[in-house]
Amino acid sequence: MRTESSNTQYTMQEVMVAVAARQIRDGEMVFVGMRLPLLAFAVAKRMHAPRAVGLFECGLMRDEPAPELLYTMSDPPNIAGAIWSTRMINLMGMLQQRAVQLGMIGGAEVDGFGNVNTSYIGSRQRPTVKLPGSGGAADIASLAGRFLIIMQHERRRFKERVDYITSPGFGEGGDWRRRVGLPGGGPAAIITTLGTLSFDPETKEAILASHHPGVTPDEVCRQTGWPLRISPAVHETTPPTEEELAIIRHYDPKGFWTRP
Amino acid sequence: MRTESSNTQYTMQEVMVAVAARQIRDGEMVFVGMRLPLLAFAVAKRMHAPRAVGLFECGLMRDEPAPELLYTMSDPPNIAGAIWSTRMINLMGMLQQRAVQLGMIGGAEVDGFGNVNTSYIGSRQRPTVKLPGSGGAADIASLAGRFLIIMQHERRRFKERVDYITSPGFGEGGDWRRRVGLPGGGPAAIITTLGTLSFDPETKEAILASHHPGVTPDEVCRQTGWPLRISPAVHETTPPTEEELAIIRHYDPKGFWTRP
Amino acid sequence: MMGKVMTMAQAIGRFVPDGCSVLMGAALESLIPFAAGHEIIRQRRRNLTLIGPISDILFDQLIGAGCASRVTAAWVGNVSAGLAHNYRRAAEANTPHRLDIEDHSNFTLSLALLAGGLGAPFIPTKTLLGTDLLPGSQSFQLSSEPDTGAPLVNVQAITPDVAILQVQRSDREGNAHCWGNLGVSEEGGLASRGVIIVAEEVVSREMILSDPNRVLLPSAKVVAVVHEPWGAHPSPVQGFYGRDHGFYEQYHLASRTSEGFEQWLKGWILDIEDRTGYLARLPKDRLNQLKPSQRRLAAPVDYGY
Amino acid sequence: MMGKVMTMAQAIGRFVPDGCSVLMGAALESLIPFAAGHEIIRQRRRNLTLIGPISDILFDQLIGAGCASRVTAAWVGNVSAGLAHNYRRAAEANTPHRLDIEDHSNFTLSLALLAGGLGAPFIPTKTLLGTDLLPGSQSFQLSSEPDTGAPLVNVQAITPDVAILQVQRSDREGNAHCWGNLGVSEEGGLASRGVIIVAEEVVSREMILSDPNRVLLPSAKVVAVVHEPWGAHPSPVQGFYGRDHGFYEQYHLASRTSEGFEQWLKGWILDIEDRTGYLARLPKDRLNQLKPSQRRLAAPVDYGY
Repeated sequence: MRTESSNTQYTMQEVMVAVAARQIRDGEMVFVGMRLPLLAFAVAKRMHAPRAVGLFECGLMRDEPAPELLYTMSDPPNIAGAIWSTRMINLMGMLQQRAVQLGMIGGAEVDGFGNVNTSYIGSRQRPTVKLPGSGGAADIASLAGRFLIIMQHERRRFKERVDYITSPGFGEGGDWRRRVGLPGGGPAAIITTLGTLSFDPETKEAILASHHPGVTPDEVCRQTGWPLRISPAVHETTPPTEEELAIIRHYDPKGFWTRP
Repeated sequence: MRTESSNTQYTMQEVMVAVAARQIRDGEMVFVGMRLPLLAFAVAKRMHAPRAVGLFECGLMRDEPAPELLYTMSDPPNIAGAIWSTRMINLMGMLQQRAVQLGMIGGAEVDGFGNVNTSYIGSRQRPTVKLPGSGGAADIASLAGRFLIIMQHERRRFKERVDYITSPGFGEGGDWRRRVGLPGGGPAAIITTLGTLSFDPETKEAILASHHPGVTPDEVCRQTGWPLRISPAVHETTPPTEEELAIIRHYDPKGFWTRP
Repeated sequence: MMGKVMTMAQAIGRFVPDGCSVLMGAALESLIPFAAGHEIIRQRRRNLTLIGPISDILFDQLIGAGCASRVTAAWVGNVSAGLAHNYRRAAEANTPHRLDIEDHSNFTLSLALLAGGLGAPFIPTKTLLGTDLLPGSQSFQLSSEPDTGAPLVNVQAITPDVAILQVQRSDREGNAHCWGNLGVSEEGGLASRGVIIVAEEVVSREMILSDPNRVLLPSAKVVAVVHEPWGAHPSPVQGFYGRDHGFYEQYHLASRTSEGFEQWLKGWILDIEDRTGYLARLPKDRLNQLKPSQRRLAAPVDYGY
Repeated sequence: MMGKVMTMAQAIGRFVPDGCSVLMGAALESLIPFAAGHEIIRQRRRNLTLIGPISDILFDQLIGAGCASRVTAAWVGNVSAGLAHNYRRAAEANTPHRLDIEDHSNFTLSLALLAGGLGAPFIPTKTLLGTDLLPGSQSFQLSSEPDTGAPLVNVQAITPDVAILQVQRSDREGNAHCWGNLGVSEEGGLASRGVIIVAEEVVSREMILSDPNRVLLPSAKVVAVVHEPWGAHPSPVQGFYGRDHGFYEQYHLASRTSEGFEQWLKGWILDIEDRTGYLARLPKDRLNQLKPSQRRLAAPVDYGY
């Protein structure tokens, strides 16, 4: 499922990795989640954020990406060469101390205020689908300076209101986070298989900021379960550069995470 | 200042070490304080409590006494060969978990309910003497299953009421500890340069249980700042045995702690 | 006096009774005590409360085998392959039976265990405010900062009956060295009433005491030491073996249906006597492939004086 | 860009301004950063808040030199020799000037720093109930368990401006190895806004990264790395030197009077330019006597895969 665009072939997962990587600023402390974020951290380090530091909730901190593909964050190549191998609570403590500028999480369902469900689809008592749960995602969403949501874009996943808030976005919008007492800044973007959504600074509604190459704004709206606002500045997502792709494929040569 | 008794010469500090050591039961976890308790732990391990474990608040746990005299608990011989070298809070956590059966503390002032002052003599605002403070003693007194107070016996130190409670004994007596919410069992004995005091199980008053060789009950009472009750079973303290003395002098050959 | 060193069957038989709460998978995706979990299944334990941050298919196996009536966790799934099918069936359809789920996040679970080890009733935090994990949960109490009135979540202490911790090496008393990401291994062990140490190697007391800062927790907590090489397979043990990713994938496929899981269970656990049998069933050369291709020794450290 | 490696004078000059709160002596009787404390005195810092569990004469020196207006500690004295004379003079007679004392126990100070590092407002405990440390203290709030009404003490978080931590070895970025009893080194470093690492040896990044479990805290916290051999003298550094007991005794005698202390201060700190001068003033052969007589190497650990 590769898309042709300009001269380069790439997958939507590769677009997502590149977009996520560009959100990492140099020198930032980044709480790196599973799967695509593992690659986004590596791309950012090699491209524009050489001084970024990655925190892995299993108890690791790295200032260099692991030299090979990680299937999980506790894989041996992630431990060897870490700058700190420690207890989970130390990293979570840094998150609550507001020392972590950026976190990345996945999700099964998201709504128009960036609230994420990874727990129960349907009722809690008798769910239609029992999802794995929070892991560290709810902590990242609660406490990180800002966070990215990285998801498959499908209408059934992009719901007006999620069945269950696992990882808090902007709740009911406006100043909800402040009212409930959440210290973190909330979601900065939803990076999907179709485009990138950002948030209205006032109302905290999700807004279509860019659509990926080969995808129209209309298609994005059709795959979204609420009337999605489109930014006046909406544009096509800058596709991954050759350099970005080279890094992604260096780390994931067989496309375990990027060629689903 | 040695005392002749039976055929053996020993100091009052050596008596105190032996008496304290005998309070350590086999298999117990013991929070070992500074100075004489360091020696008492070694004596107990060699004599009757081979399976006792010593906890040192600086962050060490040992199941063998250090091979040489310790001036402080962080001295290198106490670290090498420890069974755990860790953070202070882990040992304090075990104390609060009620996993520690016995602790030993010193003191500058004590009263008839076993409350210890190591903070302020006179008023807090303008003390006559500023003492060093709690260290870990208040924690041991609050949380250990039971604890020993090891002190110089002088009338100015044995006061009807201490100026300041640093390490809580039985407060005002009776069920005071329960009322204020302290989980530990309180003091088991005050081991002094003149004798040993235990506590009335009901009223929690200190009672003279034994007077050291060469000391009369009367002398103990004269050096105590309140009318000291004397146990009907009062007796002369069993002096340190040759074996106990040999161990003490093996660890403190120059009498740094035991020949003041 | 019987020592602490015993077989896995003895350790599980004596220290993991029906109805107890057991902490496993404390190091997250590494050092998962699969051999212990499999023995729990073989001994047909019932009504266990499983406690762990994430479990990467171990809890799924225990749930599918009917051992658990309650799970206290932040995440239950298959990290590299997807959802946990038995967990889903239990939550969605009470298959094989009803399962109570006490939802945590990784932070709150580690705070709960930290509180347990400190003997503190709770630790306050600001994580999870506004989320659906809070309402109706026994794990959390809403509170507020005395000064500012700002909302707080008081995370209640957890004190498991027993923790099963996989380590690289231990002496016969349970003085153990463990390295790599620690997750909640230390907090979990300290919070638990007893600890079963599962060790790749049983070594001398002298070796362990040569490096007391590497010791995981006090051996006074340890009730059993099980020498079980490859006891964490398919999860990795730094310095000993890597992660068997394919095994997770195969389990994911096999456990899609109850029937498929039953068959997997029979083949990999029930029809097998112990870990030796399990290892023998792995494809030839699999273990060799997982062994380290390179040594990476830690720089020397001198405790001399 | 200036790196993190700098002289002690530079580190204290830049990161320990007048009026700041500074954590020292985190490892209790070992690894006390005396060289850093002496430089603070030489630079005549004023109105510092000194934070540490016990300080074994370092705080006494800083108080006597007039650097501190506040002490937050569990114990201030001379562990092997007795009371702290300058501390007494300050508390009893406002000499050299008034000193505010915030009394802690070792447990509450470690809980306060733990809370600081966790970003938690407080941690509840049952220690100190009924004691005179509680009334009127800003460090503690009386509270009660929501369920049972049982009394609790909420220990308020402490977040020092800077922690000064002595370690055995560090790389140039502040990735540091530390061994021996840790006291509150980890909690204290994580709670502080910045950390000054004082290292016996500055070593390669590769050496530190060969053993990431031995790393004390994230180098992102470290603002300065000072290479200062013998920087902890007269306190011990495992593997490097033992404790100079006689030095503590001599200080105890010298500091009995204000005049005696002034003379000590002049001789050992003010009239000396830096640590090299201090070491040169020690009796011949003293350093040799304190050096380890035997190596005790930790057993090898393999991070290979």
